Amino acid sequence: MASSTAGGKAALERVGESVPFTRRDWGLLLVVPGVILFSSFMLYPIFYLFYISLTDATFAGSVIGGGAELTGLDNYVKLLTDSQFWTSMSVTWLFVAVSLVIKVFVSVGIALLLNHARVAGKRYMRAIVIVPLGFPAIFTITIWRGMFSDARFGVFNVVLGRYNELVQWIVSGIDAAVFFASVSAPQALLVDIPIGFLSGRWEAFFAYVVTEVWLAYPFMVIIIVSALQDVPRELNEAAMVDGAGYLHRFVNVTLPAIKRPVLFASILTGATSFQQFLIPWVFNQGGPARQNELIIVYGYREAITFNEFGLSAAILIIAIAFIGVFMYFAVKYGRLAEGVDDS
Amino acid sequence: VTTEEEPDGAGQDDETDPDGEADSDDEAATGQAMMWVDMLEAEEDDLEDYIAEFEAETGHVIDKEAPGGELDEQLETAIPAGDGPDSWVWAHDWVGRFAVREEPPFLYDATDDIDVDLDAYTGAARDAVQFDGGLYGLPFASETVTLFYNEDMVSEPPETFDEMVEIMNDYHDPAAGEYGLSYPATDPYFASGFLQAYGGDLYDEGAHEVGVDSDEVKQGLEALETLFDYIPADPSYESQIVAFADGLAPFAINGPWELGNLVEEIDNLGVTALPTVDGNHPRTFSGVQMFYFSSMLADGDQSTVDAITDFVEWYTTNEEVVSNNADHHGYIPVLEELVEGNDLPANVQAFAQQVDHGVPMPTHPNMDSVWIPVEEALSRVFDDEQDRDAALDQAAEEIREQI
Amino acid sequence: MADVTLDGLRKEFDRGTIVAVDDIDLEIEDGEFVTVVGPSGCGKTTTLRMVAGLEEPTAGRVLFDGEDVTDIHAKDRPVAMVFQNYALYPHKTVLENMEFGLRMSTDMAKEERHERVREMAEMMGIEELLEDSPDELSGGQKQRVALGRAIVREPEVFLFDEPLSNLDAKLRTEMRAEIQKLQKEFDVTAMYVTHDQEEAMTMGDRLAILDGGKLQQVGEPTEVYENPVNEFVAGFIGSPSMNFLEVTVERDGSAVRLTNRDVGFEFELSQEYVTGHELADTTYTLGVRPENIDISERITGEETMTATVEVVEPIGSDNYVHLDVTPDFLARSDPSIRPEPDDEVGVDFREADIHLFHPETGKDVFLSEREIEAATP
Amino acid sequence: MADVTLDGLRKEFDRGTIVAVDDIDLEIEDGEFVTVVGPSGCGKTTTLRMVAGLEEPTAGRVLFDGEDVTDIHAKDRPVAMVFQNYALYPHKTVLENMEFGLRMSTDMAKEERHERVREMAEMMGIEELLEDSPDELSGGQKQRVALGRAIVREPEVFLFDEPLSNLDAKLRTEMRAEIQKLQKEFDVTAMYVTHDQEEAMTMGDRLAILDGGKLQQVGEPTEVYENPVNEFVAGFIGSPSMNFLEVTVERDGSAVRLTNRDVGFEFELSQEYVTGHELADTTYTLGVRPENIDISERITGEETMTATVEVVEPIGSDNYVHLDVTPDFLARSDPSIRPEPDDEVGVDFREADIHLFHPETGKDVFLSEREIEAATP
Amino acid sequence: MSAIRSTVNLLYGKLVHFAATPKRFGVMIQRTIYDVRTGQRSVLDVAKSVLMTLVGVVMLLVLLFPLYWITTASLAEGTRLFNTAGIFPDPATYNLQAYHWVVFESDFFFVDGDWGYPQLVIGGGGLIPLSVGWAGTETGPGALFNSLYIVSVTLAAGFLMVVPGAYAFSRKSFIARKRILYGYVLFTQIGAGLSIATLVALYSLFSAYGLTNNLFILGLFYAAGAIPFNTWLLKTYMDNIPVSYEEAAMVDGASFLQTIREVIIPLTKPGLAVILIFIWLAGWNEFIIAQTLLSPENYPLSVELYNLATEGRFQTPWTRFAAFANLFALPVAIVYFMAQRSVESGLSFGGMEG
Ligand SMILES: Nc1ncnc2c1ncn2[C@@H]1O[C@H](COP(=O)(O)OP(=O)(O)OP(=O)(O)O)[C@@H](O)[C@H]1O
Ligand SMILES: Nc1ncnc2c1ncn2[C@@H]1O[C@H](COP(=O)(O)OP(=O)(O)OP(=O)(O)O)[C@@H](O)[C@H]1O
Ligand SMILES: [Mg+2]
Ligand SMILES: [Mg+2]
Repeated sequence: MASSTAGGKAALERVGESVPFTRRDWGLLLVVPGVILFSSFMLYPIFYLFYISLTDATFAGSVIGGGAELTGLDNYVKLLTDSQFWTSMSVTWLFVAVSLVIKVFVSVGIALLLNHARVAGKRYMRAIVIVPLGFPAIFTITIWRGMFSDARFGVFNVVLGRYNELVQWIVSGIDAAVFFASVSAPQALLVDIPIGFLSGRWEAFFAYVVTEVWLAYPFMVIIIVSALQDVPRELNEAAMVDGAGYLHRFVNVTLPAIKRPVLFASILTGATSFQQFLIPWVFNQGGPARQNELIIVYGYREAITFNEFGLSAAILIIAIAFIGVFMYFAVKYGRLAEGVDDS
Repeated sequence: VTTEEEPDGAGQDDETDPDGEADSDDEAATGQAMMWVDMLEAEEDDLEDYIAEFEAETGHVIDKEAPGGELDEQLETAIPAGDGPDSWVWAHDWVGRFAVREEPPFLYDATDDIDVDLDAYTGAARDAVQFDGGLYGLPFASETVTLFYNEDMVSEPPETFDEMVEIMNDYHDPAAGEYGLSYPATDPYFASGFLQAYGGDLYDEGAHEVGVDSDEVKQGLEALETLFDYIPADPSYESQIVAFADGLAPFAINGPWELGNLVEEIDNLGVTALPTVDGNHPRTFSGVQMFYFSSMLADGDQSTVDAITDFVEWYTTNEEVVSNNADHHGYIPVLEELVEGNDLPANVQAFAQQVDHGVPMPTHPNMDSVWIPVEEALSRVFDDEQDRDAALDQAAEEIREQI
Repeated sequence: MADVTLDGLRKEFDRGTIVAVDDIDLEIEDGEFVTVVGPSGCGKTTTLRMVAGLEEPTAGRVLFDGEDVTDIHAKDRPVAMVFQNYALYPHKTVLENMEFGLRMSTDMAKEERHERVREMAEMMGIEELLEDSPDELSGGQKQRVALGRAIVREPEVFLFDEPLSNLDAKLRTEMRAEIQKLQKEFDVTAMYVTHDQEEAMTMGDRLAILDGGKLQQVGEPTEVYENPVNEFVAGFIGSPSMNFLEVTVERDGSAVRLTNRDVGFEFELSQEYVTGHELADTTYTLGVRPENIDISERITGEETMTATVEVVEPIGSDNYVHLDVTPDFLARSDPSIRPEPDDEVGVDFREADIHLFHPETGKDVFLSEREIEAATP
Repeated sequence: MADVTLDGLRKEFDRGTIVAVDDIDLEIEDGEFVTVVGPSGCGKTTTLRMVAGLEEPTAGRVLFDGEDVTDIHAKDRPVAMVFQNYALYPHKTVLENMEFGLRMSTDMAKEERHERVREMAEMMGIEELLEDSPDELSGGQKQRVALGRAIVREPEVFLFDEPLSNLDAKLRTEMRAEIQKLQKEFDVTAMYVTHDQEEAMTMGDRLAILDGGKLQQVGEPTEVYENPVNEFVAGFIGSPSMNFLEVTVERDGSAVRLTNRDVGFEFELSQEYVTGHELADTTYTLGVRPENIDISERITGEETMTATVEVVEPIGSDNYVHLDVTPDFLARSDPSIRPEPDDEVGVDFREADIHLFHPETGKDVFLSEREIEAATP
Repeated sequence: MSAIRSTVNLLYGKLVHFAATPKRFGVMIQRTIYDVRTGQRSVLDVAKSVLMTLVGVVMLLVLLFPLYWITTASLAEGTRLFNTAGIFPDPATYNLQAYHWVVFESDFFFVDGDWGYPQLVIGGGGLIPLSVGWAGTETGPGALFNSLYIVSVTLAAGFLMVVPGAYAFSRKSFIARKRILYGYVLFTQIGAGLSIATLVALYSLFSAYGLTNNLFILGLFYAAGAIPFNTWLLKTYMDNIPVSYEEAAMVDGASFLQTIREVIIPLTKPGLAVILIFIWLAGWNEFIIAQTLLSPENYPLSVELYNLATEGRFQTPWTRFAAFANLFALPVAIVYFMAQRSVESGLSFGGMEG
């Protein structure tokens, strides 16, 4: 018995030596099912998409029906010479950058407030402030479209109207008080309503950004709040004893301590912004005049509206590549994969 | 989501049973067909009742489903995959676009399967359901935009453009929140009547020519510009309809789908044809609601083809159905007999008149490239960013580039 | 350089349910090094934080050079503080850490600041570390940087909150000497908190012993060691701890004997002692330090008592002999005396080395009232 | 109850670039208490983990009672381990923590397990804590629970990895005695890792000193203290540390003198010593322990050398006198000897107390080869 | 059963705690007044706190305005969303018709709101000759059940893949570990937009393998998309749990599986709570793919919601849409509500600061 097990073991070891998989590697077995599932539902379609991008597929039917022919890199060449592609790329990056900057400021502000010693009921506020996370994006985005409605009776236009009234009221108050001079509301202070939020290029862009910020802030706030709670109190006190006032303490102690989590959240939400589809699509389908077509919308529209499936696939492959590159650098320089190296 | 009732009540995972083997040995083969719709709730409810009536009469089975979302996108993926419906309901503007599809085809030419005489339908409707000699469906209603007015404010509906302007002048006072007109005037579909009033065509289907920059259209835009001054300062649909619905404007230009809502909000609602411009009737685009025949029928059983064609023929030619639809949903009949007959409800009558003056929306695929440039041109003119000639020239150029 | 006065300082937490610091009066002279010592939770940190301005006193005042600073914000007090876990800014280099205080509290030019930091770093032997970030440093180096950071600002008052407790024994001894040397060199007033009585003993000019938020005794280390005013101080100061034994006063004519029959203890006090102090006929706690206990391996019958050896711990320079008199009764003997466990040995000590603590007040009855007064402010 | 043998145990990390443990041979007898001591990173924890089965040796074997257990999984070895941070399961109560091992490794009924745990808890004085969760406990209580958890399983080998390093000084002393008592009571073989030499000295039957993964010396505490085989051990064991001084061998006829002109040091070896050992004409490191240095406040001219006092640290029972001979040159003197800083004092010591370490090997030349052999297995 | 009971208890406790908020608020005010009276706090000090708290409240109001607005709208079925009278509907018109519509007319619970009652059916096909049928309804269960089915599959598959994977990444070293993990990190964010990007490709693949209109496969698909991010998140969390707990268990004689059950899982709870929510949301909220792959009788809630949004020709039926969405978000809100503490601590990346 003993000898046979020993023999079996030796044989096993011999087999073991021939494959690069040793007893220590059994952890791989725990990972493999996930990798397989992920690959078959995520990676495989990407490869397939890449294949489509090399064909002349025109509409969905030619993809599904198999009527497309390989055309090499034609689609990519076509794409790179299409001005709409460049418009789309630049507006996408602009959208990512602008919304990210605002997101960071807003979220840090909220998080600071919700972590401030003087705010009573912080825990409740923290629970409430992230409520938007619980609603489906299609719902909240549709609401925002309603809020940004071009309609003069849309929420923002009404609010701006109230603002105008307020300005005029104040000015007339001043006018009444300063009776020897006649004062009228300076035009610079008044807003020209209604603003067509969804029909002007920059107005629409602004609306996208606001909505994107609103969608992303809960996640950022949770992460920043957690980070703030981890800032050692002693560091703040050390700075206090060192003679630093609130602002200096914020810059020198708080900010550096939350830098990594903020960076982390920024990378994640930045990558999501890059793939934002619903906001432009629901708001005005990337309009007006395709000026705000974020990259995924562009790809989607090429496929669905213009029946350029091959081209659409090429766009999306490029978008995926961009995200990949973005994540790669983010991971590398943001040290996101820090945990990767230690075991 | 509506499914045919299931004996076991599970309601899942049972698909159309296209051949209906069990039934085939009964008498004259009854078939089963699937139809997709995207309608308002009330419309859908009525349709369901009619289907039940039809099923009871014939023994055919019609599965009606509402896939939701954008119907054309659903079709784009479902038909090539072989999961598409046998028929669907939509306006006629997709006929051209789908008829040109090959490999796989999207539509089914039912010329040989249809028993009704096409002359039973109005000329416009007849044209709408055919493309390049193929018959791709049957029409059951048409729609277009026309003039609504508030009888409390307007005693006599205007016949001419000038009369209308006169009345609007009485009411238009934006500072007090009152306006002359509710009109999503930069939407080409809504604006088409005035733009084409002088005989110009945005897109000439016969000659395959873009007419956006023709002199006639430019002239039409001049009239439209007059109306721009009387509508709330932003031309979006919601802004516009609210002004009329809240009783703050004497006129609205809109379609029959608003009839139901507006009747509830305006006590004395009147509807009439659009007033003449320089003696010309505005030529609004009209849409023809139709049942499409899907390419699914080509591979399917003859019984399925029979089921769907029988139903569509029955539905589109049944006077009771058609006049009921006209009463309840403002559907403008396209059945020659009824249109002639003059016993339509007054409101529908007005729409029918306007359809008469109008032109069917072009169904050619090129039309897809026309809408957005024109809308943007109108917006630029509305915002005083560009004068009308330049705007239309630019739009025409953009369209030609895309085509 | 300032003298620091704590005047009736008191701190309550949670609406008075916790009294962390209870009316402390303490005067620290200019340039003096005072260590504050006491068991965990006795209020040391709280006291220090009130001096730094990080905690607002519930009552009482803090004065620097006679000036009331109680209402002055931490950032405006001329103090520097070294924290238990160093509290180095993790994202700043050593140089930046050290110049931060200067940058905040002075308007020195950058070069000047760097100059100062560099000088200080040289003095502390950390000049090669200036460009490193704190997490590249070892514990001792971190400690040095924290010290340097505090000193470079030339504060008038220097506060330490258990700065060495995270270091290992060797480093601790080293850093202790360094801190003392620096303090003397800069001649700055220092307040040093620790729970380690050995540290407190070796470092301070004076020792302040806290317990339960109350100041127990203030004095020079040897003074406190030799004349603890009460049982708490006696037990707390000194390592290994003082041995305690319940004794009863028995009078036999003019002779007064302290006895504990349970362990066979009997000790006759000399006349001199008896007349010098007032003894009630009650139970006292007798205290005697391990090093004052003589152990004889041969029993002569002359000794105060005999006891059985439990364990002998050799620590090289001495042996700790655990005796079964009370739990933890310990004698410290010469390494040459090495009884085996279970041996019976003789136990002796001199009258001058014993302390007698009152059962209720805990005060040492052998100290005069005057002596106690002087030692407990 | 088992004896434990480490046979040529070796552990490499990162493909051999780090040799954490370097061919260690060690035999621990049944019921023996061996402490493993050494500076941080010397491989103590790694050694212990190999004994526990948590780490696979690169080479060598671990034997329990002569039986090779190297390939046996940790869960099947009859060992219990107390971790540095206690590793109490935070989501389980104290009772559940303590019964966990029993539940896993035996098929005792629930009542029986609880019975056992309750008995153990009573013994350790933690019976009231059984329903508490670990984060409600103080450090000492946690330590007790961790101990209890380990003992209740009645393991044959008991492993401790710096179990006391998170406790404060007082508690540490207390827990030390407790661990020793328990170990004796259960008569279980124990291996105790610490970097604190005092802990190692007082606790173990024997001491194993590690440095750089290599075993330096194994022996009884006093033996190691008195006869360290090399400079490392000499410097590491004993607190305060041994003083070291570079000396040169000077021969003057048959007289041999050790000198260091820089500090005015001159010491003549007796003939006996000179003949007993072989001395090369080179530089040696002379070592002498602080307590073996005699300080005389009056200088007579007879002394080995004179030195200036830097600081005097009174620790109550003794005074530490820092001298300016080398940095950290320390003498431990009677409390009665209290020179002032900057005083010039005489420094003396006995020939028997000095150690001479070879400049290259670091070995004590006064020990015979045989003695060294015996001490370093 | 006990799991259900403890969940209910937890929920109950939370509700009680929540209900007692006004009382705690009162106590806080009383204490403040006491403190001011006894001079422990100055009026200025209190004023500062009140001011800061007010700033917080105002901020919340601004941030949550859209939800508030739409909720008021959902209470005013029968009026237009935009009207000339103002932003909010006239409170006089408030009614619950929209909710009534969702419950009793829409497909939310039952197709066409036709409620019935559950019934155990003995016999029938399948592996187990027992199935839950539905009686008294002509139409059958609605979108909620489809959603729950999808989410169950997603959660089950997700946990089955994510938890062991994260554990292996955190604790084991094996070949290709670094590469796979790196790949996962790269792919954490590609999921969301990717599904839209690959929509048609997906459809054609699914239809080629006959996997369209299959709720189970769809659930798996969502799980697949959630794997990289959640594995990585959980791994980060596990990294901060000292290994010594497992080692202690091992030395205590626990086998691998026992260690997992007794030590790892309980210690990882907050992390598990976080991925529970994320994986849940992955399956619960997605609608684009669901709509493409499923046929109408299998639509989950998210698709129904989307269809509602696009139902009108020129306008959204806002009131019903809002009512539907509010009910739709309710389960997520409940889950989150119960797990809030865990989620907050589970998302604090111990290794992230500095
Ligand atoms: N912010 C606080 N809130 C409530 N109680 C506190 C607070 N800070 C300290 N305490 C309590 O005050 C008492 C004294 O605490 P302090 O930190 O001053 O003790 P310490 O002597 O520094 O102890 P240690 O040696 O453990 O650091 C303790 O009972 C502590 O629990
Ligand atoms: N898993 C590992 N991978 C790589 N190197 C390791 C690992 N574990 C330990 N080492 C290295 O092996 C050496 C010995 O480590 P070990 O933990 O045994 O030291 P130690 O004596 O216990 O130190 P300490 O007193 O700090 O606990 C160190 O240099 C350490 O860096
Ligand atoms: Mg403290
Ligand atoms: Mg270690």
